[in-house]
Amino acid sequence: MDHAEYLQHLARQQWLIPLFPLVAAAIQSLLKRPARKLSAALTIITMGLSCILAVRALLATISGPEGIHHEVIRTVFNFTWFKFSDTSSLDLGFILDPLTAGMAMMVAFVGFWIFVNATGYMHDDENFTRFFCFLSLFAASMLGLVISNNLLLLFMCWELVGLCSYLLIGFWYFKPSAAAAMKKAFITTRIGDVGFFLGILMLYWKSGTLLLYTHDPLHPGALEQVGALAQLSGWWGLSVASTVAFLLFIGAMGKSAQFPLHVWLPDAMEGPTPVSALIHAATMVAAGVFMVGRMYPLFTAEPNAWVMDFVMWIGCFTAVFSATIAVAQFDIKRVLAYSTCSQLGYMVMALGAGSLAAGQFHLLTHAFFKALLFLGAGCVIIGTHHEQDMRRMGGLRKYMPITCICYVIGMLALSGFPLTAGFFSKDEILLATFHRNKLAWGLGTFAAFLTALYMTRQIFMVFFGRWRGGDEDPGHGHGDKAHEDHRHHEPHEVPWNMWLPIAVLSVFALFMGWLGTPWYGGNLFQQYLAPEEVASVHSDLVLWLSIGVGLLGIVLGWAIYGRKTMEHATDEDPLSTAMSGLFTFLNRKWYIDELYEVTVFRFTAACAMFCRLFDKLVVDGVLHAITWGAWAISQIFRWVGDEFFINGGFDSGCESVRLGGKVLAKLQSGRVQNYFRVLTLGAAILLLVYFFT
Amino acid sequence: MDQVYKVAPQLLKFLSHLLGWLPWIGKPLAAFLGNPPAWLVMAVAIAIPILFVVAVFPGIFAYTTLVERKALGRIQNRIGPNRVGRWGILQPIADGVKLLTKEDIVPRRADKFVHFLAPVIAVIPSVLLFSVVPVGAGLVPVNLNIGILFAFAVSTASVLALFMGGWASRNKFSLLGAMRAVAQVVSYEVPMVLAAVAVVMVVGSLSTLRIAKAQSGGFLNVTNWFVFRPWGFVGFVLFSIGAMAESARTPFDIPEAESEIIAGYHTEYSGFKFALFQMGEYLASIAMAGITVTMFLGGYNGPGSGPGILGGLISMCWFFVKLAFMIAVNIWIRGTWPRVRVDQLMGFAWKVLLPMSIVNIIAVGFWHYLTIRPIAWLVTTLWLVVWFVVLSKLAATEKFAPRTYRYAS
Amino acid sequence: MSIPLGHYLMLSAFLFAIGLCGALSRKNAIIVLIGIEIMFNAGILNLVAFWHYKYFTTLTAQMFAIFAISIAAAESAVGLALVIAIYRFYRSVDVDEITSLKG
Amino acid sequence: MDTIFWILSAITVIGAVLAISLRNLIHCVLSLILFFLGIAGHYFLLRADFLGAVQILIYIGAVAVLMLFAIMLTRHVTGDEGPREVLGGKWWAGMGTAIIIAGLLWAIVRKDALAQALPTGVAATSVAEIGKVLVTDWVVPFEAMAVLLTAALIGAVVIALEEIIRKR
Repeated sequence: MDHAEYLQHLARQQWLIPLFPLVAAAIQSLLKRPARKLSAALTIITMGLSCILAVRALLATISGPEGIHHEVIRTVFNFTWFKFSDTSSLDLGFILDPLTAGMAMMVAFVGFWIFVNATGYMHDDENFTRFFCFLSLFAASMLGLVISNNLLLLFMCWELVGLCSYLLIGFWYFKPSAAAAMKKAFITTRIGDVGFFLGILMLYWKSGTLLLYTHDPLHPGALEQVGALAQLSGWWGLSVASTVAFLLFIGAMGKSAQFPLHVWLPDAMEGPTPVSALIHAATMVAAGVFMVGRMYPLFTAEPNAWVMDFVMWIGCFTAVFSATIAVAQFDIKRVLAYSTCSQLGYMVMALGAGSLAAGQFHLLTHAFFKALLFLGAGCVIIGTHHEQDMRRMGGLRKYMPITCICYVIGMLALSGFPLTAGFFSKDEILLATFHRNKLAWGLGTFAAFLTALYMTRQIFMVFFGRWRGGDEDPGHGHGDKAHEDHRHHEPHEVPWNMWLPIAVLSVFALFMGWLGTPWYGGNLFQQYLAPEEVASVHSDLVLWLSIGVGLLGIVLGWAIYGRKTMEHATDEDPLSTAMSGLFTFLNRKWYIDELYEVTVFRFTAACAMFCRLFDKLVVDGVLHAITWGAWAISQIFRWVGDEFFINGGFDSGCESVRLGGKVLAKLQSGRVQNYFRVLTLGAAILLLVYFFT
Repeated sequence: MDQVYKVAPQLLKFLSHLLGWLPWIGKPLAAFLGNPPAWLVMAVAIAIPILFVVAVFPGIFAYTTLVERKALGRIQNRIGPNRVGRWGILQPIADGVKLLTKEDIVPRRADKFVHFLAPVIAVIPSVLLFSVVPVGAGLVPVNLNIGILFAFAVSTASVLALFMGGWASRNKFSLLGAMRAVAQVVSYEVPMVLAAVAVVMVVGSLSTLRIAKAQSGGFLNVTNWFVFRPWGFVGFVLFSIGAMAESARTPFDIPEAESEIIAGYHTEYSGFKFALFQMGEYLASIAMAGITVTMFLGGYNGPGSGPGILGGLISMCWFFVKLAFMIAVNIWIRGTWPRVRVDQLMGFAWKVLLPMSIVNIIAVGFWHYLTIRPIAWLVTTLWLVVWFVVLSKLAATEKFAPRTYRYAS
Repeated sequence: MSIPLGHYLMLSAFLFAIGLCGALSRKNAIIVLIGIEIMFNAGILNLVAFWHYKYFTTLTAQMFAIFAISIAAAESAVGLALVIAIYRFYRSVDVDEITSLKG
Repeated sequence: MDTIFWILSAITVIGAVLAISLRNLIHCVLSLILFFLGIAGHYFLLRADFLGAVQILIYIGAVAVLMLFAIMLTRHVTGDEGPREVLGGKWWAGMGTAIIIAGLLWAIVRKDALAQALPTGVAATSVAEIGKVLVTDWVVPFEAMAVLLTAALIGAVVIALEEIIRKR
């Protein structure tokens, strides 16, 4: 079998990757509650199998018998799902290319370790089996999304991912906040999905196919027609390609929590922590960025359209905006949540700046260290007996050394400390943005500074200083009331199945960035993923500045939070004492939720009010006028005489309507045989028609 | 049928030789029979099997009753009938005469037509069953290619007779008996058919003749009987139990349990109608024994059986010997086993026999696909034994222990 | 055999009509079911007749008949279970008395 | 052969008519059995042996017995308190529709040239062939049927058990 055939073979087998978790989910849905070990084993083993398959596919795309490939290896396997008629059919397909292979490997690998960690985190939960069932389904749908070569299949998996996130965010649905959060996540992403679906429809309308690639000149796939699509004019002064891209990007905004639609992501913290890790690192939010990457030819088809700028500015704004919010949060998971928002903003910004490789590279590295951070946060939460308020932590370094080390590694990677994974990927993004737009670059650099600052703040609040868990409640903490009695227990290190995943992930968080360094003959990752892209010109200014702001953020964080750590849980945040107005503003998340409340909600209410007024004033007025007119005329008629006709006519009219209703109601007799008789009569009439024609 | 077509002209010729000696009518009759027209040959060919079935099996039935009464008597330490003829040999005839001359009583409020119809219908399927039982090498009254299926289809019809009899009598014991009979027969039908499926799978045909033929060969025409295979043995046991329950014989005779519901569905029958019911029941039981023999005990195969006149005769002997053996076993079981309780009866059919028969079908699958015989033997035996143990453990609701005496010891 | 196909078709048409009449006019739910069974059988007879006269080289018609018989068996099982359930609830199997869905 | 056809047709029609018109429910079912037997005879006449056997096995062995059971479970055991009417109160509706349908079908059949067709050949289908086709060409409907039957079985049990479950 030569390499091309082998690749074809692999593409044909791509469906096996999501199949394993899907089967696991199917089996688990039938398991009984006590079958905890079996359930967990099923999830983890199937994920491991998927991971092995994904690695096999990845290796095949990296190199063949002739050595490393120098162009994009893209193999597709398409088949007909069903036929509408002889000429048109609905085709589905699977794809194997660097984007898919890398992403699938990341999802399977990170997912695997998250699942291992979840066995520890969910250890005491009574719905353990259900949880793992959902996890398997989640992983399966995300893997399905990654391998699909058809926009419709992608959309189906996309919605499945949404469904699973809904189920998992609301896993503790008996908590009202969780129930609200699940609805919020579902509805907010649904707003984006409207755009996505419109984009799909438009693409199908204009290109006649939903397959992305076919490698068949007679029936080219949608992405192989971008040249033609860029020539057609669409809406808002854009070409069709850009219009579709814009609509699809709205979907991605919902999924990847970009600025106006970001509100669901922090609330998604109500789910169990492994779910947060899964949503934030490997699956849900990655789906949006991945989708943009998958449809990237559409975005770049028309070089001068405003869509790319729009994408970049949305990303840029989200990056800065969420980073500022993250600085002022006290909930350990919420800080990470806003940090995810901000990092997703980075990725989107990179995509908007025209660098697919940088965006996807950051997606991959971020997945590793964000999963690490979330799982670490989960370990902290378990270790401190379900405490989530950072003010009530502190000093955990002594109690949980392994977690602490891993967490610090994750923090360094996220802050872009030199030579860690985040450093390289963030550097690529800033470099790409630098060449596109200086202002966006500046803001991005500022966000990098903030990132370092809030991560340092978090580290010092959580791991250093004095253990403040015994203190009284700081008032508006997010601690779980059910575990009130655990409050005064000492924190402890977590079991091995919880720290092993973060240890493994921290290795990757440290070293994964080396794939993307420009130092030995160019950026390996970019050459693998998008060799046709022109590598951004190296710039010392960008490099040193990003190192500089990262270090500055860390130092500043140390200066504010590390030099003199919090003594009591009730102490005020040093930043808050310095700039209390700003801090509150940030702590309240820029009042976005309140803003929505006063704008969107009010607007809806106002619309309803307006309608009511319109009804009352205009419609009723007209009706009243008519009535008055009629009354006047009837008075005249009455005086003219002929009371008999009007009264009699109305009475008989009403009577006939009533009678008609009565007769018609008889038809609904509730007697089966009557229906049957009518049916038979109908058949008889049909036969008559047949007989006489 | 083909063989009968060959035999019929020879029979006619033989007759013509016999009748040729008669005075003045002999010559033309002999000439006519020596060169018979086609319709006559056909009529004779059709008549032979019918006559055979109608003559032989009721005879067997008659003497089965005698043997049963004698054997039960011996088992119960009595002598049994011995007054009519030597060893009571004319007893069946005496019984027949007695029943024919007895008053035929129909309850006043009974449904007269159905009451009359029930015993008639009871006999018909039992007699029809014999039409597919091969009694010798190539000797089967009707060689249907759906023989076994036909047998099952016909035997289900016997339920109706029981039901009609029980219902038409307008007697609560009769009705209880009928309900029990219907439930029992319908339940035991299922494992029985599935046990037969195993054989059909191996042979690849539903024809009873083909099934019997498939068991010839081997050492002395004996070793290829299906009962000497693991699945065949299990199938034999299952099928025999099913057949016993289907013809409502002890230990499965709760539809007519004397101590509970008098005589079940035939409580209100007397005289010849009662005799018909008995006849139907016995004939069904004999026919089922015949089918059991055909399917599992090698049918007509035995040392010396084969094609040709002599082989055919020997094969017939073997068939009837085996039939007698099965009948004897039936009688023996009837004499020595207590009646199954009504609540255990259904559970046994659905929880033990049915799963076991399905397991047996899977065993046949193993047997078919494992071409190396010793391995096939090992695997099927192990499979069946394991399942037997599992099912019997699951089915055991009570633990049996030596009886403990509270006061006596 | 000198019987033309039409005879079978007419026979099955008549049987169908008889079953229809029973299903339409009798009050007892069990007899309604009986009528439906008669109609089923008439239909299957039609299939088999067509098979014998026209399409005997293929087995499709027989397959259809087999499946139709199986479905009829399932239908009657469920139908009779429903009758029993209805009887438990209404103490009657008279289809004219079961009018809870009356509008 | 023709005579057999006419005899069988008479049996079927008489069985069907009795099945829907008798007063006593049990008699109805017994006539229905007669009807089923006639149909089975027709199948044998049409050389569909397997179908004939299946007809007897399923309809007489299962469906009819089931109906008898249903009658036993829903009526007083003796079953004689059947409907007072011979044909229900609205017999004219059913009759009329049925006659119209029968007449129309009859007219259509008469008009059609196909109706004059005589058998062009004789096909004896072996059971083995049917079995083979059932697990090759028709395996999907076959399996679907298996699932359907299982579902119907479970459904029937559940419906009939409902009350007992509620009592617990």
